[in-house]
Amino acid sequence: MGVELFSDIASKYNYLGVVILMMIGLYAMIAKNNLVKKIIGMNIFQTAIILFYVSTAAKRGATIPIIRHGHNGHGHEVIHAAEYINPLPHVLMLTAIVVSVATLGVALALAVKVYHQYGTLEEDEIRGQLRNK
Amino acid sequence: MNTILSLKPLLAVLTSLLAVPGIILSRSPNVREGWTFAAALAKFGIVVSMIPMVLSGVRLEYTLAEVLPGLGITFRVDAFGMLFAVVASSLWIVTSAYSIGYMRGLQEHSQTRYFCFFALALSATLGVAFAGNLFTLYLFYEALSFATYPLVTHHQDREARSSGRKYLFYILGGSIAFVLPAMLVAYHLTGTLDFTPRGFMGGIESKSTLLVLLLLFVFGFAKAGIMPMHSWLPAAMVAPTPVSALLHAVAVVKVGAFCVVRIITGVFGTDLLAAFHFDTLICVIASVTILTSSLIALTQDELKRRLAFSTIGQLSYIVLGVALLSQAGMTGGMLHIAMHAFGKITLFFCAGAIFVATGIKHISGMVGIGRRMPVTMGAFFLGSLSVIGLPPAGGFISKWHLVLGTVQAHQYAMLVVLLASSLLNAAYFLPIVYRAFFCAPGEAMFENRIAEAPVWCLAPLVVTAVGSVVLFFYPQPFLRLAALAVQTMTGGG
Amino acid sequence: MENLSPHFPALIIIVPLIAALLTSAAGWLNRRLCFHFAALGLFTSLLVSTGLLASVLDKDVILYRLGGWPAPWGILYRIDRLNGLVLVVIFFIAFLNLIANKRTVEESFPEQLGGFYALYVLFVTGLSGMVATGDAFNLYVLLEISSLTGYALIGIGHERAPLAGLNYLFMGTIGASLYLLGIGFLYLMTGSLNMTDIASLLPGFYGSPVMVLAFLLCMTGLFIKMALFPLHAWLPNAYSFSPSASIGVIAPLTTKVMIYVMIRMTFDVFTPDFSFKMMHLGEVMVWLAVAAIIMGSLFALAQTRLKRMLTYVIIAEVGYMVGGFWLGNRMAVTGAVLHILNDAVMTLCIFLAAGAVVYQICGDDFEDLKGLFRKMPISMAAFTVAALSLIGVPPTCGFFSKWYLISGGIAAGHYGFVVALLFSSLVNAVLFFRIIEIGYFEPFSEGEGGHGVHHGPPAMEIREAPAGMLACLLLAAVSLIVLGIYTGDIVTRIIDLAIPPAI
Amino acid sequence: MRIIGLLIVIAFGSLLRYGVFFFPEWGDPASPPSLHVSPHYIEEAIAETAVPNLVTAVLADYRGYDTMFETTVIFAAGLACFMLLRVLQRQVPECRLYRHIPTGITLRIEKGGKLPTESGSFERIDSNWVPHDLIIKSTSRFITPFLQIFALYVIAHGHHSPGGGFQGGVILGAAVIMYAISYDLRRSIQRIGEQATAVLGSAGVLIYAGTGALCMVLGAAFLDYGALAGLLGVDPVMARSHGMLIVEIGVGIAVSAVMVWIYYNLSSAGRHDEGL
Amino acid sequence: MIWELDFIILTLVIFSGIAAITVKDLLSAAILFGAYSFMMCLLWAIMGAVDVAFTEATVGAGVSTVFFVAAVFHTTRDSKD
Repeated sequence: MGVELFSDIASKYNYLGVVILMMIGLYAMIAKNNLVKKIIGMNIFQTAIILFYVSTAAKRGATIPIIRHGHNGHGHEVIHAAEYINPLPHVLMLTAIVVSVATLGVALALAVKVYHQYGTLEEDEIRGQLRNK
Repeated sequence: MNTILSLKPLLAVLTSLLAVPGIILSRSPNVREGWTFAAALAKFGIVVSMIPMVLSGVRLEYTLAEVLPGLGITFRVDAFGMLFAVVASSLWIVTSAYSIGYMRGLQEHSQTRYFCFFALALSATLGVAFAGNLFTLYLFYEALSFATYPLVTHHQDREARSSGRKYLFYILGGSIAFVLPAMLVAYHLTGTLDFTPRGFMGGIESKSTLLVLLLLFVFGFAKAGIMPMHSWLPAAMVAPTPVSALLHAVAVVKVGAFCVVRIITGVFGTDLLAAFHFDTLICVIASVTILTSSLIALTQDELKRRLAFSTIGQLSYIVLGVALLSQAGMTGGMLHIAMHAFGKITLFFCAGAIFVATGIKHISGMVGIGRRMPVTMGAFFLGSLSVIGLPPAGGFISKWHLVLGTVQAHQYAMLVVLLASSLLNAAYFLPIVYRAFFCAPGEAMFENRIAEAPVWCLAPLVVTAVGSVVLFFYPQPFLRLAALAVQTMTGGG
Repeated sequence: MENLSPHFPALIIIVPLIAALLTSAAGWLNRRLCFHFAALGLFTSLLVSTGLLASVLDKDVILYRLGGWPAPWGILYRIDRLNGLVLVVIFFIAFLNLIANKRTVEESFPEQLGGFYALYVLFVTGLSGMVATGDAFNLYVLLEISSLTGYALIGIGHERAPLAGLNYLFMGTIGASLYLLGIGFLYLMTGSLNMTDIASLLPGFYGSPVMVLAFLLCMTGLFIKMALFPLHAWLPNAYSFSPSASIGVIAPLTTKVMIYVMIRMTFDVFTPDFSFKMMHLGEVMVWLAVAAIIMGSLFALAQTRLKRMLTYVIIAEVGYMVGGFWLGNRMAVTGAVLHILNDAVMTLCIFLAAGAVVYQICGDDFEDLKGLFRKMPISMAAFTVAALSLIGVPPTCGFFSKWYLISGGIAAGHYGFVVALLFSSLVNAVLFFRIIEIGYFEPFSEGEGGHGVHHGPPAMEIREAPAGMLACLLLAAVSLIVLGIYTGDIVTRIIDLAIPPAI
Repeated sequence: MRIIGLLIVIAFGSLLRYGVFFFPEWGDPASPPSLHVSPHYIEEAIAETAVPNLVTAVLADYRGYDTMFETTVIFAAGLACFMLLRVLQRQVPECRLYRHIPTGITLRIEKGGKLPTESGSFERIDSNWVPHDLIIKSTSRFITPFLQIFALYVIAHGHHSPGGGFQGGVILGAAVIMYAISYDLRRSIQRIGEQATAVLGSAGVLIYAGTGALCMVLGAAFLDYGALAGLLGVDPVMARSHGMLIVEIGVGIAVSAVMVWIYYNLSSAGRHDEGL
Repeated sequence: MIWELDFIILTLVIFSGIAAITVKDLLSAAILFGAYSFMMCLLWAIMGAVDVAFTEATVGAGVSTVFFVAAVFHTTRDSKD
């Protein structure tokens, strides 16, 4: 059992890294008090998912997904799928990265606005102010 | 029995609805009241024009829209619905006249709104009368609740608000919490909600399910005022008297009783009830209400409240009569819808007329008032005769049938209940009349110069009082309708 | 150019997208054009979606290959009866709310008209795209579009809006990310992103715990987004502080579209077999929904401000649909789908009415509403119609969806759900009649008990809302009744045929 | 909160950990993602689109529709930041700082004050201005053109090497941002105004959507660049490649403009007055 | 793909992630987040996702960090956690 577990971890340590990063990000989002910290946590959470997708694309013994000597389709050799890494998750993750930076921009804009309104970024202080009002 | 498609039921329902824009947009009060009268007369005309067909055994049917697969807003005119429709639409004319006198006499505010919702309430009432299935019945039942809320709370003061709350709480609570699930379960079990003369629940075997459904329906239609769902009724008496008169003596409460009767006959069917001995159960429930409410009525000093408790008792007569399941009992129950309506509306009109003329609400203040307002109190006397069930008033006819029904059904306990309650009725009505005519008026009476109420108030109550006497001598139209209805419902000859 | 009808599925998304871009540009060049671009875009989409619904009624399913690539490789749009209907609702509501709130937008954002309208139209674009798409990842991208614009539309409000918007953003991002992760699990197991393709590959993995996880992740993500009970905390603040113009489109559409997406995922991706029979989730979900309904209703009772109270009503309504759906029988699912449609229009109507009131009296404390029936009779009449619909009174449409939901509950023997629905109807009755009562009764002084109160001129000069707002409000109110009356047609011609026969 | 958070996180993590047991091995060439849809891209992309960078081919063509919305997301973020932060009412700042260039004396002008009349040799400076920024300024002046050229290269060469509209656009935007940081925000806004960033942002997305719509007008599906063959004078496969270039340019424009726009609003909290 | 390198960088990523959310100073947190993004970008480059890595380098490590810094400058550097 122990050996099995170890070999399982060894062959999937990347996914475990994903899980750990997600836990970090989620923890920051739930437990942190500072809004910017929460935003950082959110970004870590998102990048963890991106890492997950990129990991699914990995293929042993394959190279980056750019066809060699393939200019304009004149290199008429047969291309084997096993030679190249799966490009699809990469494409998806480009989108996800862009989404995460867009979310980041909006989140920071909101955080700045919150700061201007309450003079603090700490959630408990803001809540205290709201309660006192 | 053949069924024909006809637009008439729809028209009858819609007439007063169509008058609403006219009422709202009228510039002068006279034009507005003109609309009200026009709609009332048109409605009555349409309803009456259907009587011959109904009596000849034809059922008129119209489906407005099929809102759910196999379930539509369907109107179907049968004898029982017809009976109720005639009562409601004829009394509307009278009440409209009375409203004009009362509202103008007291210079009430927001009269346009009043007439508007009055018309809406009438539409809903006829919708209930002509409903062809339980769903349509529910629809118009709810519509009636909402249309009457502004009428009940017309004064818009604190008292009106708390009464309005109570009213909605009972009526809406009953319909949403009890009737709606019961209806859905019924639909789920049988796949239909169409009223049939012998009921559509025949296929259900489980006694407990039936019992629960029956109780949910009977108590859920809180407008019927069966105890303990009655306490909205006295509270709702804060409304202007014409509202109390038409809605709480005629339309609303009768709609409740009508619904209960429909449930007993059209949903469960007499055979089913008899087979499971539910008839006795309903009889007991009704008789408890009859006796309790009569006893409470004795203790009330405010005239309208006393009338309200009397109404609660009288409604249960209807339920009791139909639940007897005997030929005469059912006829009596149905007749009582009409007879009681004429009697009770007279009483309410009188209460209103007294209030308009003197501002007095309490019975203790009415000592000797008969000398000042002989017409009003005379009408009051006739009305109370009718409600008590003494000749020469229409109430006697229905009560006679009821008594006969208890004998037919061998429910002698119910016979005792009926007689006892009649005595109680007499006990709480006749002293009023006696003191009004034969006791010396109090000090206050001499100071104010009191005369009869305005003619717009007086004429309607005279008409209805005479009406209830006429019904004693000539009850044929209602009797025939009731007899026909009973015949189709029990299937016997 | 001659015949665009085959391109309708693409057009419903492209037209508002381009309209949004033009609106934004017009905001810098000629501000008066903004509203016209936005309205024109949404109106065109409304027409196109209606056309699409009409053609899908006889064609069953319309597929559209974006970029011309066949299914598993390219992105596919898949319009069936169900989402055709939802699309029409989306554009109807968005258009109506846009017209109704023209004045409020112009007053609140005089300099940023272009920005506001562009965000608004983009939000609608995102929602409609989510509904139409047949690709699980494309759904995520569109989800993010509608979410991002939604955060902004909420965050521009007053008082606590920025904070509420930020909280919404955190929750929303977690939700969307969980969905993305769930799709990632699916992709890892099947290698495909196309919904139909995944569904066809799925039977091979029915037993796999990864599938179960994927399902749970997707659903949890969507539950956060639709504010199902324990995950609802972001909604009340976010909705009650945002401007009327944004809330008028966000409140009716966001949760409903999310519920549609849930339905889509369970039917078209995870297949009903897996979702209902293998997951054994139904019981849990229905109880969650019951909790949502009851808690939403109870919280709503505790509120003293109109808009805030309505937000809790929304939470309860989410419970209706989720519960109905997870009951899993035909009746209840029909009810859930019907309720998506009805609840969207009801929420629109009630929020438009609330918006009109707030616009006129500049506040939504219950105390401010006194005597409103006299001052704003038409708005309050529409409010009453919407309230009746939310309570579930025939012939308004709310009654009929409740009818199906309760019938479904009875058919499934789940009486907890039935009781919860009835309870919530009663609570809604209390809630709305409390308001109607306040609006109906004039302010009266403490000592007065008698009748025939004499009414002086109102203390504040409050008049009926502007004509444009009123017209839209009335249209919404009328459509509540029309929808109710045509329930039979909608169910037999659209919903019945759209629900997979497996249920 | 901490403990609740920890519990939720641990529950979530262990659930995922459990799921990982049943994953295909990492990097397994026989895992479903490697076998089902992606082989088509790898094997056919070059024949179908004539683009060797598979990521670009899939991004801009097979799943070009996603990418259009990806650009829209960025644009929406720009709009959102603008709506949330931008303060358009012109308000006089508390105090302004001016530096007399020849002497290096700093003038502090309180609210509403006016500058001395011979203001030609004054420049406005930020409140956190540091005097010794010669190295930074010179470096950025030196780097910026290269950065911009590199950005254009990345956009244009995305077909053959890593990169494309996004990466290039971000670099292009970063060049402007760097300029704004090393000099000051006002000067940067003078050069590339807010209006320009906003309009370019929508124009970029419009190029993308417009290309797609053009294909639709030409009778093919939305974004089916093959339809552009007649217009571009090449065969459909090449037309796809060219179509991708067009949309990548659109993406580049949009992304760079929006990045700058977001930066403007974020760095000055919407006042467009003082930046970093 | 060299798994040893991959593993080391993954560890670094995790540590910089933890550091970014634990450090008290927000500006440091922003910079650490930049480092995190850069490590992540390296990780992806090793895994063969060149385009993703490129994007992360420009977007994650570049623009995101600038946004963070800009926001922190306009709010406050202090944080209680």
